[in-house]
Amino acid sequence: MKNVENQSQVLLEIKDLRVLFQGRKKLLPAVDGVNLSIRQGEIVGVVGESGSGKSVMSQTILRLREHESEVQYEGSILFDGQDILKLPLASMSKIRGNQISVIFQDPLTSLNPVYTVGNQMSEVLMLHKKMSKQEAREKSIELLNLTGIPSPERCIKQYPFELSGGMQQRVMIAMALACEPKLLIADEPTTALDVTIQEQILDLIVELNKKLGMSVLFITHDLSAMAQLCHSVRVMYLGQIVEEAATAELFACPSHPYTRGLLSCIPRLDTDREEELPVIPGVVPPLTDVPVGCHFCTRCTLADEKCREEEPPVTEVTPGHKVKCWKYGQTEKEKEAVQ
Amino acid sequence: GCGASGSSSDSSSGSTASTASTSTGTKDVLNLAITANPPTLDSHISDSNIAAEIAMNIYEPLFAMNADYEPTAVLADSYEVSDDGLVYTIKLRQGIKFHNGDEMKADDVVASMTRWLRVSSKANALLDGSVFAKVDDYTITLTVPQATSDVLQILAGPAQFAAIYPQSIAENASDDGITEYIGTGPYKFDDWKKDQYVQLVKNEDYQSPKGEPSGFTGEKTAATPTLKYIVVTDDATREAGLKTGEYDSGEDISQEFYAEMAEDDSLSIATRASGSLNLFLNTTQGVLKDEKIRQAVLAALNSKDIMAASIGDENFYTLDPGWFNESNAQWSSDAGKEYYNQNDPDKAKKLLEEAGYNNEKIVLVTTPDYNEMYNATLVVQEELRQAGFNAEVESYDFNTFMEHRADPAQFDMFITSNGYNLLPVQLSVLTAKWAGLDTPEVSEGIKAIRGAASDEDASKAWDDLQLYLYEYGAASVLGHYSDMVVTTSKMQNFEYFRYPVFWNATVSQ
Amino acid sequence: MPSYILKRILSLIPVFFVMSVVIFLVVYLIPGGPAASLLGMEASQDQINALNTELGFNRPFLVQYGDWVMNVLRGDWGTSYLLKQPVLQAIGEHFAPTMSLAVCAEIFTLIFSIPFGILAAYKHGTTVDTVTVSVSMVGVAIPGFLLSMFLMLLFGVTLKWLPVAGYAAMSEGFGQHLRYLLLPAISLGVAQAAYITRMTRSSMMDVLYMGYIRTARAKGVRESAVVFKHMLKNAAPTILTAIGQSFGGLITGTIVTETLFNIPGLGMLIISSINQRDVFVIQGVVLFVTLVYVLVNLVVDLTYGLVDPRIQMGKK
Amino acid sequence: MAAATTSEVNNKILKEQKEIRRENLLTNSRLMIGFLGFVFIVLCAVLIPMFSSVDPNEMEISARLTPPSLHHIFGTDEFGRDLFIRVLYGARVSLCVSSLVAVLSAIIGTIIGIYASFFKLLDHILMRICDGLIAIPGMLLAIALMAAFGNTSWTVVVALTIVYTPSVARMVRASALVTKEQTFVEAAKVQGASNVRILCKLIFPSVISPLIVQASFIFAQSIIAEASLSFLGAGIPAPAASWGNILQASKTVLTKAPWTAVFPGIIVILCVLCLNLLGDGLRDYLDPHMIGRRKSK
Amino acid sequence: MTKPLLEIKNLKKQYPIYGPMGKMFRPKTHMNAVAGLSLEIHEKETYGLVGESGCGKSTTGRSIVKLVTPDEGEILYQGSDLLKLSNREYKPLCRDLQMIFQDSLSSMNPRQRIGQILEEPLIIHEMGDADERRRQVMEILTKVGLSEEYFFRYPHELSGGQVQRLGIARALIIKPKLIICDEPVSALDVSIQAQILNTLTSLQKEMDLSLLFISHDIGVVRYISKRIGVMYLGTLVEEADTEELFANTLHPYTKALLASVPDFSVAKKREVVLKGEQPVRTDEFRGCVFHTRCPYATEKCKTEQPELREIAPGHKAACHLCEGAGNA
Ligand SMILES: Nc1ncnc2c1ncn2[C@@H]1O[C@H](COP(=O)(O)OP(=O)(O)OP(=O)(O)O)[C@@H](O)[C@H]1O
Ligand SMILES: Nc1ncnc2c1ncn2[C@@H]1O[C@H](COP(=O)(O)OP(=O)(O)OP(=O)(O)O)[C@@H](O)[C@H]1O
Ligand SMILES: [Mg+2]
Ligand SMILES: [Mg+2]
Ligand code: NI
Repeated sequence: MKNVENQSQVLLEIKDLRVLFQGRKKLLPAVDGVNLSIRQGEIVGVVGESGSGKSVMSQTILRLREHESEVQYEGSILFDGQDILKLPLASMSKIRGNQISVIFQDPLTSLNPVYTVGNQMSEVLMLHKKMSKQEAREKSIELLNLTGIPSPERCIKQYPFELSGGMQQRVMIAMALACEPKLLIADEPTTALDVTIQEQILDLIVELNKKLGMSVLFITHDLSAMAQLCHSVRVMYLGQIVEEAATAELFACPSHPYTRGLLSCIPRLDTDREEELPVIPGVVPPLTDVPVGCHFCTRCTLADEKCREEEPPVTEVTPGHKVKCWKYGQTEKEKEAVQ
Repeated sequence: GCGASGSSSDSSSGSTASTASTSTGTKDVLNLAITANPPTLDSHISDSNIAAEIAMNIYEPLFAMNADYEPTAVLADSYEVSDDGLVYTIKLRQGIKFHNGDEMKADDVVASMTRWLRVSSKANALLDGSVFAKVDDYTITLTVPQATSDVLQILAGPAQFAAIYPQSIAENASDDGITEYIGTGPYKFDDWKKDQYVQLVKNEDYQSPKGEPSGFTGEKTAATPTLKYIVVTDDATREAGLKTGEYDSGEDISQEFYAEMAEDDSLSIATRASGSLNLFLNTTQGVLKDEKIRQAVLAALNSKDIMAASIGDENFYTLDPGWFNESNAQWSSDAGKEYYNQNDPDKAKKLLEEAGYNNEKIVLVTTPDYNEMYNATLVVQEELRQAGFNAEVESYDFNTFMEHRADPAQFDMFITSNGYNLLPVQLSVLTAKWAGLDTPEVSEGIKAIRGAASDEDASKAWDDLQLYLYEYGAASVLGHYSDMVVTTSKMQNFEYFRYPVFWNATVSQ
Repeated sequence: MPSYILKRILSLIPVFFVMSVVIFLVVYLIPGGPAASLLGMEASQDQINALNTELGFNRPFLVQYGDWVMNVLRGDWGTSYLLKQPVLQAIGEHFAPTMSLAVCAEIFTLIFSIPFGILAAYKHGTTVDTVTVSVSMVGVAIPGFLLSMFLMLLFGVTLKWLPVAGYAAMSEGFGQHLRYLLLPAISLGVAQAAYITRMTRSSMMDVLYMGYIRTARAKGVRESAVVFKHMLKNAAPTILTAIGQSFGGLITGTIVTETLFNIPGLGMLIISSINQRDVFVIQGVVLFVTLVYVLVNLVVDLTYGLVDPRIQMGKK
Repeated sequence: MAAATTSEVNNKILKEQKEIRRENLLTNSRLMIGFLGFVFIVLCAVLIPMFSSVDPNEMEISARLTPPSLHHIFGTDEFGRDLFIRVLYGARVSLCVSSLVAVLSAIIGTIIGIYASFFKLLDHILMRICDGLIAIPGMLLAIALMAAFGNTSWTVVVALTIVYTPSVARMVRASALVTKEQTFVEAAKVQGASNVRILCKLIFPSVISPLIVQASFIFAQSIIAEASLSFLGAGIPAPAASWGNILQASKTVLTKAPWTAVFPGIIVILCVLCLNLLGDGLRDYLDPHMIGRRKSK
Repeated sequence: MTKPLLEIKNLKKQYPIYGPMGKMFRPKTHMNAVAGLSLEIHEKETYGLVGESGCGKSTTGRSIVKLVTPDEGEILYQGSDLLKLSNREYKPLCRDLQMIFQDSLSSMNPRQRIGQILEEPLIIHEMGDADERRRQVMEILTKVGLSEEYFFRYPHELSGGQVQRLGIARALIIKPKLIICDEPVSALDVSIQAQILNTLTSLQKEMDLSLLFISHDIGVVRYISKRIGVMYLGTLVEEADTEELFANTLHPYTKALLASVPDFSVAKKREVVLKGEQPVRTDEFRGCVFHTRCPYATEKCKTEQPELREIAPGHKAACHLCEGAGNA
């Protein structure tokens, strides 16, 4: 399952993307030189520190943030050969929702409080699938049913604030899946869901992926979900992708110190409850003073002068496993240091 | 409805085309803009000019004024006065029909006149104790308690005029006014849409008195089949409507616009000396109780400025100390002219000093509802200030103004514009309590005027009284003003006497 | 919901009671009874007093009030001194023109204000916004009578496109009716349009950046639908209030316009009855307008619940 | 972080806070233009009369209704008074009365509206009273108040405030009804914020933008309304100038002397425009989304 | 046993279900979001509440802080019934009871800067002067892993995890006695999550802090909670000390839940134990809440609702089958 045919077409290619917010004094590089490509039918996972730019990057693919804040882009995002960043905004609506759809991280704020769930779901169906109202309604019920919402008939008549957090999230998911997009951007889609429902959702995504060849950009903190779902994983830290590998490879031999730190922090069912959970020491530097060299240098136990001064190149450790670090070779020493 | 009033722009539309009678080349309907909804069409009870103007077309009195202000028979045929001057025997014209088809007889006249005597405040005041009686079907008598020279003038008075109604109406009418409008006049009442218009139609059976049309007398032809008096309260709207031809005539157009209107070829303007702007001082209470201070007030006034500011166009005002129309041969007088238009602030200051005036507040009450009164008050205030008075204007809506004006405790001065009266006794300044003036000199003076043996004596007596008013500083005329009525220039045979008279008027297409 | 409507309608009873006291008090306080106007300028104080006494205006407050209330409860709202007709009839006759005028003005208002308000909000900070705001400020700041006179002079006197003044009832044909209403409706509508434009703009601005707008865009909804469907409905409560208010305001706010354009509506009725102290008419009209207001606001309040389900007026 | 540095951090934050505030004010062009424009008008109204010898009430009847010239830059009115100086003097009355009315009705209306949105019983009572009050014509109220309390300039302020307050209340209530159902209000409740605090800190900011619009509307309306009420004796006695009575007086001579309306009209419009820019600016100042937007411009 | 800090007794909350005509008519039936829930939280204890999405966890939590008015039941905090308190009497308790919202972003005033948002509770409870307050704000910001740079940001300029941390910081800053944590760490990456969990536990030791910890992440709940309650369709189906629960799972739902807990290191398809749809608990609903999906359901389960009974010491379960087991 993880061996997506390498020869399949590249659907989305992000090249050297930088997304800069207008800060108070300077530009804030929320995304700082990201290269990422997603093939048709590939499920790409993104993990990373909170605030590392995952949501911004993914929303940039649909150019959603520029309606709200002052944003500057650099680089390019090629989707089906077109550079999205160069398209006129007006033509974005043909891509959005139809070819690329997105599940937002915060479901309540993302649902329109004055329309019923059914109304909001039908809207997208009627828009892109040219369905009649009745058809759209039926399809909505079907979709909600797939996400495991109890009594979807009632749900479509409810308003978002009448739903529980998990239900809201499932509505978002159903809405994003409605048009069977070529690319699904799922920004922490299962945070509010319990394991059983989560399972159901992940299955649903996999099924669509298999059936329609839908590509997925899956952003999550839930490493187990990631392990289960994704073909390959990108690890982001402070606006950059620091490691990239096939899922099994990444979990088996994480190369970047940050990745390793991350994997060690998970509370498992066998973690000793009396002991403190391991953490990566230090705090993420704010976007106002991003380190010059390796972005992780402020927290890295292995960091030396070079790390602080020079940005590390992306190195291919094994085929398909890339890491952006000066020290990836010193695996043994690092392991000691982290533990 | 009023919507059909033919403005020139829509004369082609169907609804207005029907209003034109193609045979004679004159309009079938005259649209006449009046300033307010008439309170009633019962001329007995209301002294409203608008009511009288409209009612004049429907009803007729026994006598009316001709253009020279002489009482002239209308429904009366002739009259005789007994030697002692107490009994008037009046013969009625025969064959006059009311609009309901009944013939007018002495019973109708007696009933109407008796009611008029009872309910009309003017008649009430001047003819108190008089009695009308029927002699035969076409003859009545009027018996007055004292012989006075002005009985016929009162009978012919244009405001609250003594209209003749059918007996049944006159006798059954409540004091609130009649509800059935039946008279003998050239027009019949047709429709009254409250707040919008009063519509009159030609009385086909009308029998006109003979003679050249003059004032309210002479031949009346009802030349235009329909008269529509449209209530247009706003000045600017009347002006605009006249310019567009929406209205054939408009009353009470601000004199300020004379020049502008005169330039417009489609309009013609009728003017008439119509009244005087008067200043009344509170002689009974407050600071102005002091005659010296009142004199100081008179000394400070510059009537030219006052009139210029309140009337606007200089063609429309004249300066004259008399309380009557200058052309009124009998009563116009310049007694007291040394007190008039003194424009002498220094003298005023000196008088004030003498009187020991201590900057007490002097209140001028006024109302913005009458622009000329309001403006004049402001100028007077400014002139008084220049002369060292502490003058303050209190401005109220009309009703409140009337309340303050009537209570000597609440004002020191006020200005009103008063239409010309015909007799000194009718002057409000002589009415006790009008502005608080109630001195023996005044009542003596009135007695002298009414009881005077000859017209000259009466004039003389009035001269003295007018002089007294100035000397006492009770009131002052500020100036005289004219009114204008603007009509389309296509209107013929229109007369602007006391009110605009339209019964002979036509407008050619 | 039905119980809420019922409650609101029941709450009319105390409202009317309170309003009747207030309005009666106000009318009682205003100096001068109807006599001064009935008798005219030359009347003496004695005459005025006598007539006022006769008409019952010198009786104690409570007696007068009781009398009036009893009559009103019996369905007799009194008789106008001025028009010599029952107050209810007078109101009935004057209501139609005002209503027509208000509806026309409201239509005019809405045609201009909502689109421009939305546009200004959507393009805030740009020239379009600045121009819209400035123009609407002119609309707000220009005194009604000046605007009316200007329109009258321009379209009536100079261009002769429309009649300068007057009123044609609906029975005289709809076209005619409209011709007469057009200018007054515009002059009445301009200030309201300006107001609603500004209101629309500001309430739209508040929802421009909501998360669900982002979602709508992400769904591929066209900008126009984003604006009209997703933003507008969220901004609607304030806009609806403004519209309700402007409509209510049109009912009473017609004094200047009706006088200038000579439309025999409620505005004219109320002004002449105040001027002439036609007390029963004043009281009747105010009470009537209160009723209209309460109803308009009831409708507005009910629509809140329809446009924004979070607002539940009926909820305890 | 070491304890020694806490005060340092504190100072840094304070400094930054000040900086941000200043920056936000200065980069806010609407706020600045509106503010400066308004101040300019106020200054003109205060200063020019102080240094001018022209008496606003001095009549020169022979020069009545003269068109604008160097001598009378706004022309003269129907009493030959200099319009320019009258407009300046009028600013004092009009700005005072209108601002007072706008501010008072905004304050009272906001209090009523916010409370009504929060407490169902109050809602029924207050809003019905408001419905009733709106129905009473302002001039009727003014005449009655004047009869009851005499003709001081407060009467006009009170009458107009009564007239305009209900509409503010309704508006505020509408906005507040939406806001109070939001989660962040719930969060504040959980934190133990008193109702008053919730009303002031959370609900109020969200009603500010309609409030500002309405206040400037009221401001403009009361300029004219003041004049009509003053004519009825409820306000500033003649001959004192106010923008309202200057405009009102221009009505009778409009076609003959249009300048009597044009100049004061322009000033009123400018003034209202400035206020609106000020209001818009204030709104933007309080809207976090706008701050980011503006900065880059 | 000590007296519990918070005791919920028989809590019920219904929401109306309307017929096809909408709200014009009376509700057709009701949805029982919380149906007779009872639980106890002791001082310094962390009570984990887990359960399927939509089972009424948030509703329970929100009832405690009076955001939801329950239809029935008692919520005793230190012996006094919160539901009977007037707003004024409740006010002083606010300092003790705080909540971390599930949807953090919408629980932040969008018009306030982060600094102000965090300062707000301090001002409300009149804690410290301006300097002191700012110091505390900075302190808590660092604790949740945000730097002072964020002091002047607005909530919408933060990432999802940052907002969530802000929510936690806001609840912690006034040092309450009990925090209702509704999915407090769901949007956090594992490192920050660990950091926050550590902070919470250390604070718990430092101050007398109790937590009602609502989460889906069994790993997290297990780590932090002393006792765990498992909720299903508005009622507790099982409640036990953490170790006991994991060692001795009784209720079939809990079993299913634990069975599906993933482990990333075993990147294989997990067994989905729980099949079938979650029903809606309307007024007409009868029997054991879980019977529609329970593989062991008997006739009795379909008609009779089992009570929550103590089966082993400190281990309660509501299941007809377990009763037998317990007795045996
Ligand atoms: N205002 C409301 N109106 C109607 N139903 C509501 C309302 N609030 C909550 N509900 C319903 O109550 C049930 C329980 O909701 P609650 O938010 O407590 O679930 P939860 O256990 O927190 O779920 P999640 O884990 O998904 O957040 C849900 O089915 C929801 O639809
Ligand atoms: N409008 C904005 N203005 C300034 N900075 C912003 C804005 N929006 C986001 N940021 C910053 O950009 C960075 C990346 O945010 P983003 O939402 O992409 O994080 P994320 O990776 O999704 O984190 P999380 O897992 O917590 O959701 C954050 O540090 C955030 O503070
Ligand atoms: Mg994110
Ligand atoms: Mg929840
Ligand atoms: Ni008509």
